[in-house]
Amino acid sequence: MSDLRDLYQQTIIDHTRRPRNFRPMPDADHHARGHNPLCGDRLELYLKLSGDRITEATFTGAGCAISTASASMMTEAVKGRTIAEAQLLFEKFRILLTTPIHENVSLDGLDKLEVFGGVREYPVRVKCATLAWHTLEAALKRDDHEAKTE
Amino acid sequence: MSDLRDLYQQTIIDHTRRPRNFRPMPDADHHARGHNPLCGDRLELYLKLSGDRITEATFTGAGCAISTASASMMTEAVKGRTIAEAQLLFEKFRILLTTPIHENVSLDGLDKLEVFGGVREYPVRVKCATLAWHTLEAALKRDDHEAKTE
Amino acid sequence: MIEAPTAAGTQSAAPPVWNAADVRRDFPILHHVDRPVAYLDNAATSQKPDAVIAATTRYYKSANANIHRGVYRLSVEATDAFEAARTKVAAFIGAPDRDELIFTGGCTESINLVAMTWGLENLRKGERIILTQMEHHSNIVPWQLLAQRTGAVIEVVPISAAGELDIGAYQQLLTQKAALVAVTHISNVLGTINPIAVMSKMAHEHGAKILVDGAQSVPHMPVDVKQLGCDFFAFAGHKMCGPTGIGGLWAPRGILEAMPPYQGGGDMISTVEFAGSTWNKIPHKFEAGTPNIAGAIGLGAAVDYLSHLDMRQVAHIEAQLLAYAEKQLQTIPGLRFVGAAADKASVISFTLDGIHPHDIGTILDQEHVAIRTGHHCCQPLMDFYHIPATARASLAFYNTPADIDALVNGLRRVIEVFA
Amino acid sequence: MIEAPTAAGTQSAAPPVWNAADVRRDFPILHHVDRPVAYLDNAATSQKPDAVIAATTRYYKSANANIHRGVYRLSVEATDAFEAARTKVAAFIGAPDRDELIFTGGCTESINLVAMTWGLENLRKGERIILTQMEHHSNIVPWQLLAQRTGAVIEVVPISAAGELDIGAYQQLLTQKAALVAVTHISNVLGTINPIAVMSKMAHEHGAKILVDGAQSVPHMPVDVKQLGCDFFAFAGHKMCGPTGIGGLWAPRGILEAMPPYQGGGDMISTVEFAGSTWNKIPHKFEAGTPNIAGAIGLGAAVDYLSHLDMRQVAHIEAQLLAYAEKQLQTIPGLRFVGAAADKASVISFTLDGIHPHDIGTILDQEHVAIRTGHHCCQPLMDFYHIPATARASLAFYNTPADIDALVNGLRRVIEVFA
Ligand SMILES: Cc1ncc(COP(=O)(O)O)c(C=O)c1O
Ligand SMILES: Cc1ncc(COP(=O)(O)O)c(C=O)c1O
Repeated sequence: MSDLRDLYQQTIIDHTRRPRNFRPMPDADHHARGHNPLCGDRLELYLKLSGDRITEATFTGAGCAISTASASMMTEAVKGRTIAEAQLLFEKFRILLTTPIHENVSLDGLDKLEVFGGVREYPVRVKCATLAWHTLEAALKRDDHEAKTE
Repeated sequence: MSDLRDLYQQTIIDHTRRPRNFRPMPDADHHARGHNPLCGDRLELYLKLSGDRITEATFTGAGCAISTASASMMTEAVKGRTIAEAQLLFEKFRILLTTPIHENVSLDGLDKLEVFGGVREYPVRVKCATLAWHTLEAALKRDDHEAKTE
Repeated sequence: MIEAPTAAGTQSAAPPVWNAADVRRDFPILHHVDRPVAYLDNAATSQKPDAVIAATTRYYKSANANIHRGVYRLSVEATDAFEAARTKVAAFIGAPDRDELIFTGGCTESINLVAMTWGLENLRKGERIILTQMEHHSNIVPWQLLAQRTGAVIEVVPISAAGELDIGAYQQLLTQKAALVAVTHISNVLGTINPIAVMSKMAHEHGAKILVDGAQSVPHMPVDVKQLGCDFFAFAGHKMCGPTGIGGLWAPRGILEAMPPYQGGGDMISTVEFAGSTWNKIPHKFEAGTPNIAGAIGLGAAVDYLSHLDMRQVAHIEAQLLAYAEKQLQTIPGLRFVGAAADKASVISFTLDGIHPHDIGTILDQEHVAIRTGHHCCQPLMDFYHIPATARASLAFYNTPADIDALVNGLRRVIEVFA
Repeated sequence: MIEAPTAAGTQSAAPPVWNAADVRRDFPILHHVDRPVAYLDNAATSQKPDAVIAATTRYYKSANANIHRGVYRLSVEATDAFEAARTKVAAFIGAPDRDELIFTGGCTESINLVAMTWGLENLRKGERIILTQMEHHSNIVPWQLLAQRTGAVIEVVPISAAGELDIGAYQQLLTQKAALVAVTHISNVLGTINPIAVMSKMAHEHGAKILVDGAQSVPHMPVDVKQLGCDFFAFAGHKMCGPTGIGGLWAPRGILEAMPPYQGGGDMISTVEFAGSTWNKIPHKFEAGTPNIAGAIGLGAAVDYLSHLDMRQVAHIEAQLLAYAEKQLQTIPGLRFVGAAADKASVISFTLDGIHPHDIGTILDQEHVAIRTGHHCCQPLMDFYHIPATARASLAFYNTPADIDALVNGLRRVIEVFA
């Protein structure tokens, strides 16, 4: 059995208890809702863009530790990146969560997001960690539909 | 295991191959149809009465050996009996078919019908043996509904 | 720890209670070597005693044949075993007539069957279907689908903060063209035991029929459909020590005979012609095709097992466990119970301040404690309490004070992780 | 006696065949000490290999939990096992996408599901549902119930005396507002293998959808829904070495996604509010409530078992047994075969002059030979042949020439009794 602390790393606990960028943004350029029907997690994501660069990202909502920390750290990670860069980051993040640890893929650039590597051992929690990212995708597509993990 | 000949007694085989009173009766006083959906047996029963006494009984139809022989022997057995006597006979016949052999009930008067005693060992065949009798009941009630064993 | 219950602790009328350790020995999964778990998700599904597993295995190994249509011995034996199971299950819920017990795939199917037969035939536009705020999705969605088709209207009996039905409001709703009441016997989230006998009487006074969702009651208390006075009673085998894929529906003969069939197919017919078909008598009219034969036989064995334990004893033991659990859980800082009905079964929903139920579930799992977290198929009830989810520990007679201690210790660990 | 089949007897492309004695050892009931029986009622239900019985037992003893909703390990494992079974079963029938495989209670339920969802949504008054004279009641009655509700009209493809579909007449019927064709892949009475690929193409040329009842084909030949080209494919687990109470329905994603749900309840929803609910994605949209988890896992094991044997080999062995049986039965005086299609599976219906099938069945049972007698849920087919019933011996790959010899000897005894 894996150690609990692999999942609930101190960084994750910290972001859950004091989520960064946790506020609505009334003048957002992009906005989307995310919902994980399994656990009832709901979040709203707000983005401001300059050209194709994300200049600001905030969120509100209620969710589990993993989904809240993931949203918090995502808003930090994508700020200043272009849309393409953010999408690449999500791709790497997804690989981090779902691919056996010894595969030889470069996950350079995930930086702090690597604390979510422990989620790999908890397949039912992958959806919690990716909810914010799915919502980001939806927001960037200006998709008015809710993002859902299920 | 019981011997097959307990079920297919020579009398039964004989009545199956040459059923007695096997003809329609266009001027019947009473008439009913019987149907056993499980095996597809169908028969039609015709009665003539004088007062409450059955003076003639005939049948037509197609069925298995047990149901055909039972119909044949029933038409013989009820001829000359009153309705009440025929009903009592059915009651005894039913007991013969369904009650363990050592029970202390008088089945006097069944006479030749006792050859159906072997059916007791074959519960799924009880319906075959009683189809003609159910049809008799229906005919006496002037019931236009089909008699069904199921 | 509470003492293992003894005969001395029970009412004099009740038979002496059994020993928890003996009962646990009947359940192979509870002493599974790889991973002994404090299994506290009994409201989702129960574990299975050896007797049930063996009954289905025995059927496949020595008596497997299709039923109701064969003249050969194997088929006759299979038919007899299947029909004997019906007799047992009918008796277990107090059905006056064994032909009134229809085997279905589960509680959900039982409710859908009623909606799509009795419901489609009897519900008129504008007539009311009365549900409650605490219903399971399986006792909500079938009525929504029916309402869409018929124009019937759904009304909801509100509940108090403690999780008890507002019977005054129920009375009020009954006066407004109520055709059907569909209510759970025991809430799978709150544990509330609803006053069905009273509610049936009130429904009938207003000419409404009443369906009871017994998924959570049959496994945990003596049930008698005559005493409940309801018109339909639905339940699931897998929650009462039986196999998955089998459940039951009871209704009185008169109602069943008047109902149109549900699914069409083999066995439910009397005659089939392309010009039209006629139906078999009950219960077969509602059992189209090859049924879950092994499942029914397994459910029969489950009922034998539970009857042997005695459902009064089951309820008694579970009440003791519940009292112990509530007392112990009160020592956990930040723990809030969801549901505090006066009449309550052994289901405990709770939240921990600042910690999401999902995280509680994951951490408890690491501590070998299995509870359920989420909306428990009761989203409208979550909406009522303005919470996305709860953590839920649901007890069965084979649980022990040690299981509860494991839960309590696990919760302390949860709080530590988030400290 | 024919020789036990060997690799030499098969096409060079096929893998070497297994030994009949080895295979029989896998089926506990075939060497049940009390009563070894020549089991020749495989069209009604198949026997179960140890691997299938053990898979369900193992589930109950070590992994039993409810699925799709738990965060704890036991529930995750149960969910994984259930979904792995879906993947296997989908692959076994050649489904391009595992999410297109819906678990149902059996073939009958699969057909009813299509009738009450796709059918209710798409069938208009006066439109045609095309059946055939050889359909099982389970592929007739659901369409009659649908026709009653929609005003659709049922048409019937006639058959020849040999029991083959009249494809010219089918072509004709397709030109008359045909909306749906519902046809059996293999007749459970005649053994006729219908030319589904051709019939699908013809149906689609006329804008009709086609449902295939695969209850008798999946257990006896390689099946690939893509090659069949059909729109719906229904089948039953219990006839293919799997448990009772589980079956499957396949349809392409596009059709399934456009279909309204069938039963309402837990798991088939995405969100539930009293104001309205939204549906889960496929396949879950069609699987309301707790499914037959152990049944699905058992069916997965059955599919593993059959795949290991190789369905081409199964078909090959059964064809050899069929040829042997037909040759031997021809020596019985007064025996008439019912069904003589050129393309025929290992189902043999027959009558004996002057002896009712019911009596044949009873006497053969005494001789330890289990066959079925009656209308086999095909009353319209019986009406076509003007017979009330047939005797039917239906073979499976685990049967042997000795089973057939027992049948033939038993029939001689039948004739003796009636001599
Ligand atoms: C051709 C055919 N269709 C449908 C069915 C019904 O399937 P099930 O046994 O799953 O109800 C059967 C078997 O009884 C069958 O032989
Ligand atoms: C109150 C209640 N009703 C209905 C159901 C659904 O029953 P089933 O599991 O048979 O689908 C459940 C369990 O999930 C339940 O707890």
